[in-house]
Amino acid sequence: MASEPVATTTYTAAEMMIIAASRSLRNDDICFVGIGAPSAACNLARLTHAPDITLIYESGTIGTKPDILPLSIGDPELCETAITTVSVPEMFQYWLQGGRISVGFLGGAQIDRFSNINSTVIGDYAHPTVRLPGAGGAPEIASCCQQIYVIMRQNRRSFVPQVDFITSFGHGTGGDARQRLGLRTAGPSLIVTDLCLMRPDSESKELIVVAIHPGVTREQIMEATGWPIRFADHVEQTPPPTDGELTILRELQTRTAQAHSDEKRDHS
Amino acid sequence: MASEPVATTTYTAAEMMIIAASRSLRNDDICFVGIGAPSAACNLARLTHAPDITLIYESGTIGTKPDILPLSIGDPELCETAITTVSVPEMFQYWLQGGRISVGFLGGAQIDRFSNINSTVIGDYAHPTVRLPGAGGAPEIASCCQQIYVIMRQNRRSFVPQVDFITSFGHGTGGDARQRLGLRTAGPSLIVTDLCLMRPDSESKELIVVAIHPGVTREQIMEATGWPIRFADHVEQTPPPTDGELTILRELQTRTAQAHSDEKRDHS
Amino acid sequence: MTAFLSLPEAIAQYVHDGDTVALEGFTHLISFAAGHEIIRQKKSNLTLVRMTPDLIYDQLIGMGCARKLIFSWGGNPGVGSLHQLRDAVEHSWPRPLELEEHSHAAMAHAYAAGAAGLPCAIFRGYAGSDLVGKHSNIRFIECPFTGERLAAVPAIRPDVGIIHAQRADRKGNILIEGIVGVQKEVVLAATLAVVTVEEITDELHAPSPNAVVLPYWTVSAVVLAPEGARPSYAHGYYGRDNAFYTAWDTIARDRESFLSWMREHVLGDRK
Amino acid sequence: MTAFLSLPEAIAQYVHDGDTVALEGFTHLISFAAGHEIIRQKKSNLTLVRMTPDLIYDQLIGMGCARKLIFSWGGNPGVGSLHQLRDAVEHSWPRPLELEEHSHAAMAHAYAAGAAGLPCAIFRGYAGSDLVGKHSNIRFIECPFTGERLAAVPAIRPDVGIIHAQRADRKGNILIEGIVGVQKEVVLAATLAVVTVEEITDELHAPSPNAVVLPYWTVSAVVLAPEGARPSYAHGYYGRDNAFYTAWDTIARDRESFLSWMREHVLGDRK
Repeated sequence: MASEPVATTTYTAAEMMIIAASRSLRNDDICFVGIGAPSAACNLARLTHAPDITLIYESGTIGTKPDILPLSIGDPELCETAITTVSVPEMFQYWLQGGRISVGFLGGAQIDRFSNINSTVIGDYAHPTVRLPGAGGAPEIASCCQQIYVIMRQNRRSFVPQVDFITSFGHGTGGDARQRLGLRTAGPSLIVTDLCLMRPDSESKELIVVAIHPGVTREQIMEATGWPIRFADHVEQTPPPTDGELTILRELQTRTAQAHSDEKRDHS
Repeated sequence: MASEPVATTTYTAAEMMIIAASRSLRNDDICFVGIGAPSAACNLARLTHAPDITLIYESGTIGTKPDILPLSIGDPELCETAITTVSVPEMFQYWLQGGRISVGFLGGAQIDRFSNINSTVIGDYAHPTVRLPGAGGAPEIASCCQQIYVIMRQNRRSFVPQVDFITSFGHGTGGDARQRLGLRTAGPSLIVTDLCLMRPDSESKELIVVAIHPGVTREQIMEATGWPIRFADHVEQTPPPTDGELTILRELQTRTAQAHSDEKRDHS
Repeated sequence: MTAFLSLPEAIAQYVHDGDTVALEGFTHLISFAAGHEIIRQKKSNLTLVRMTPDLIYDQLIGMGCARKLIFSWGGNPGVGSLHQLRDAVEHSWPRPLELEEHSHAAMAHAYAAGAAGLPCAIFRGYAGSDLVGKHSNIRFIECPFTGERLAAVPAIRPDVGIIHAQRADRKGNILIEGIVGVQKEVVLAATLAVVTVEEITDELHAPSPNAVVLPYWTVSAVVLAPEGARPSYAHGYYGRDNAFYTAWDTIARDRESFLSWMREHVLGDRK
Repeated sequence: MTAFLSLPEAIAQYVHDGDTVALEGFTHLISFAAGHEIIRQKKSNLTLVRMTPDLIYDQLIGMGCARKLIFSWGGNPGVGSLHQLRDAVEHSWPRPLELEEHSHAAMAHAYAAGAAGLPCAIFRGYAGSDLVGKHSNIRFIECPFTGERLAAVPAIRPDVGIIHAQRADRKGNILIEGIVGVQKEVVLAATLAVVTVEEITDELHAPSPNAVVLPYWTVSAVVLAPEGARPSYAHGYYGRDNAFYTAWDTIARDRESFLSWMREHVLGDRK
């Protein structure tokens, strides 16, 4: 199955990001999975240290084990390998809102220092510079899952002092903003980027760098963040990808690329 | 299949009641069916003049065609012969409340001159003389179906001036009581008893006898009604059961009795 | 995550005196075996929740396990009354029974709200019914768009939900088929859930991708209890014992014959 | 009760200028054939409803059929933007497009409320989101039991609902399998419903008593349209053409290449 030999020292920042995210997941997690990097991270976790992890996609597929990464949130593999597929109203009513999900994975176009996320517009809502796809499941994923992990590439366009539009409420203006809104869930508790890991400060809820990926400097992180980013008292270094993690991730991505380029692949 | 020869002139009042009720149903009706006489009437209609009628039981069975009458609202036959079986929340949400049902069939312990129905208690609610089974689906069947047919044996204990307890709202205190409650459905439009057929007066909504079963007198009906019952200007005579109707009904009931007396009948 | 337990272990571990317990099964897959074990373990002061109390609640009530009943139709289907339920309501025997009475629509919506993590359900219901005002759990709200008056009931959230199902696989995933009632909802709405099953198999063999399946992590305990629904039935396994439902009318009509039947058929089963 | 029509007949008969139309299918069973026929028949001023607009709505918008879009996620899944949708919103080309934007949870609840005959749905949603206040269809109520603030959205009730499904039997009963999305809800919520199917068979062959089936009397018209979901897919029939979804990004990025593709592949199909 191995597509190419893997040299331990060679990996991309994107690979480090996905691998770091995958490590945050536990074998008994019930994950609400988004398309793209979250899906890669969740399936990598399933194929490495968390074989029993439950992956749920908002299309209604519960306990799915796709052999390739889906392009859409409802690719055939998801249903074919799920233990059950429910309707979309049931998914949002009983499973997400019902409080069944331990970890929701979100991405977005912008995130701010209190982990509020924008996936709606860049610029003014009525006259946007860029019209993004919009909310999808994100606002209620952000409020209903026990905790939220965010996975995003880090730069000054994406990590901004204040998002142009709060699609998904993180920690608002910080502190007990979630409790004041009546939310009982933890909200964003981990941000995984291609440079580092951040967690909200336990009191202020402002994001703090808690681990830095190998080869990345504090200066790079500060430069890639739109506000004066703080570092934890004891910042760890993210362990580099293992051969096993890299091999399994690359095989998964190779299988995926091949499958998605085959036109009209037949699943009947 | 015929269990015994049928003499045209010999039939019971209960048979006349079920047959008269069955005739009120149309081939394109979507019926919400209760256990007992309603179930017998609906299935008789299906086995005679209305082969395409859709029968729905509140257990979730849609488009069912049982060969024997179910004892309970959820007997195995109902699911085995249905075109689909949905959950009970879906039944009450999408199918009943969704306004999909053309005719709901109700019975009860008491009915009054404005077709309000009691199936909860005889006497005071807190200290009842008789504790009846209760509402079940009836209150919302009464409000959500396009119209309601009631089937009940007629006597002074059951046809009362005022019910002890309104389980299912019929026409309240008459007139536009339903509209004043915001109801958009017709409510009870036909009462079938073992003596006659009644319909609400188009204005006052008080029940009026519109047809009398063969051999029954006006005096009998007056005696069996707890209020001064009115008769339509032109009261029809209910046509007696045909040989076909009687044969099919009796065969159905014979099959049913046999099946229900077989202990632990296996449906696997 | 899911424990595989014996029936006595599961009831001892998950059902406690004073709990709110819902044994569901809408005229199908009724948890008779679990109910009988509750009786044998002499659980008391239970608030019992069930749309259609059926014979098993008649037995639990008659044996004095319940202090309150939340229900919507309390009869012997197609036969008549539940005599032990009536005796409790009409004569406080063997002890008084508080009633919280609803319609099916209300309870179905309330179970769905419980499963959906909502505090209440809204629906078009109870119009003109005298059930309104008999307890404080039927209220009304206005639709914020149309102004229409809608009924509201609180979500049902039992301490323990108990259902019977066709089968489990070895991880504890559950398959339910046929008349599925509120089986999924009660498991998702309850704090703890016990599922008795006809069989435990290596693979679940769900017949369709959209089969009614409860993942193992929604279930606290799985109990192998073949024929655990008799005299109710299990679609695909065995039929409903309608003759027994009819016979129960006579058994339960009299206190002595009821107790004698319980002693012989339920209490005598073990120990 | 159910009409069996050709696709041109069904669209001509059931979709009118100015209608509110929902073509659904949550990343599966998307009604491409029906959408293309709407474009060919030059329907205009439509209010289009759909959780995930996808390529078919990009095409309808780019061809000028829509005046308003009610949606919750408007991208090309896993690929990026819907460029025609963006062009309409950012540059009013080919015409301005009014947006009523929701979350998935809101629209899923709103479809369910439509199917359930309710005027609105309540849910735990929109907490702290700037989507609140962008239009008048997100409001809040208080739970009459707990006082908790709950979001409310009006029920979705399209004039016409259009879905693609696996098959129909000769009476018009419909079987839907796999990712069933809001297929059942949109048919039940809509005043009229058109269902295109892969095949029409003598028997429905539902794989389980609990399969997702729409009875014929819920459907206005059934249309035989094999491969009617391509480049989306039909579980059990054919797979998703992910390569085309990726290629669409280039096709739709430019007005001329978009129009040229539409002329060749959609408008040229007939007449």
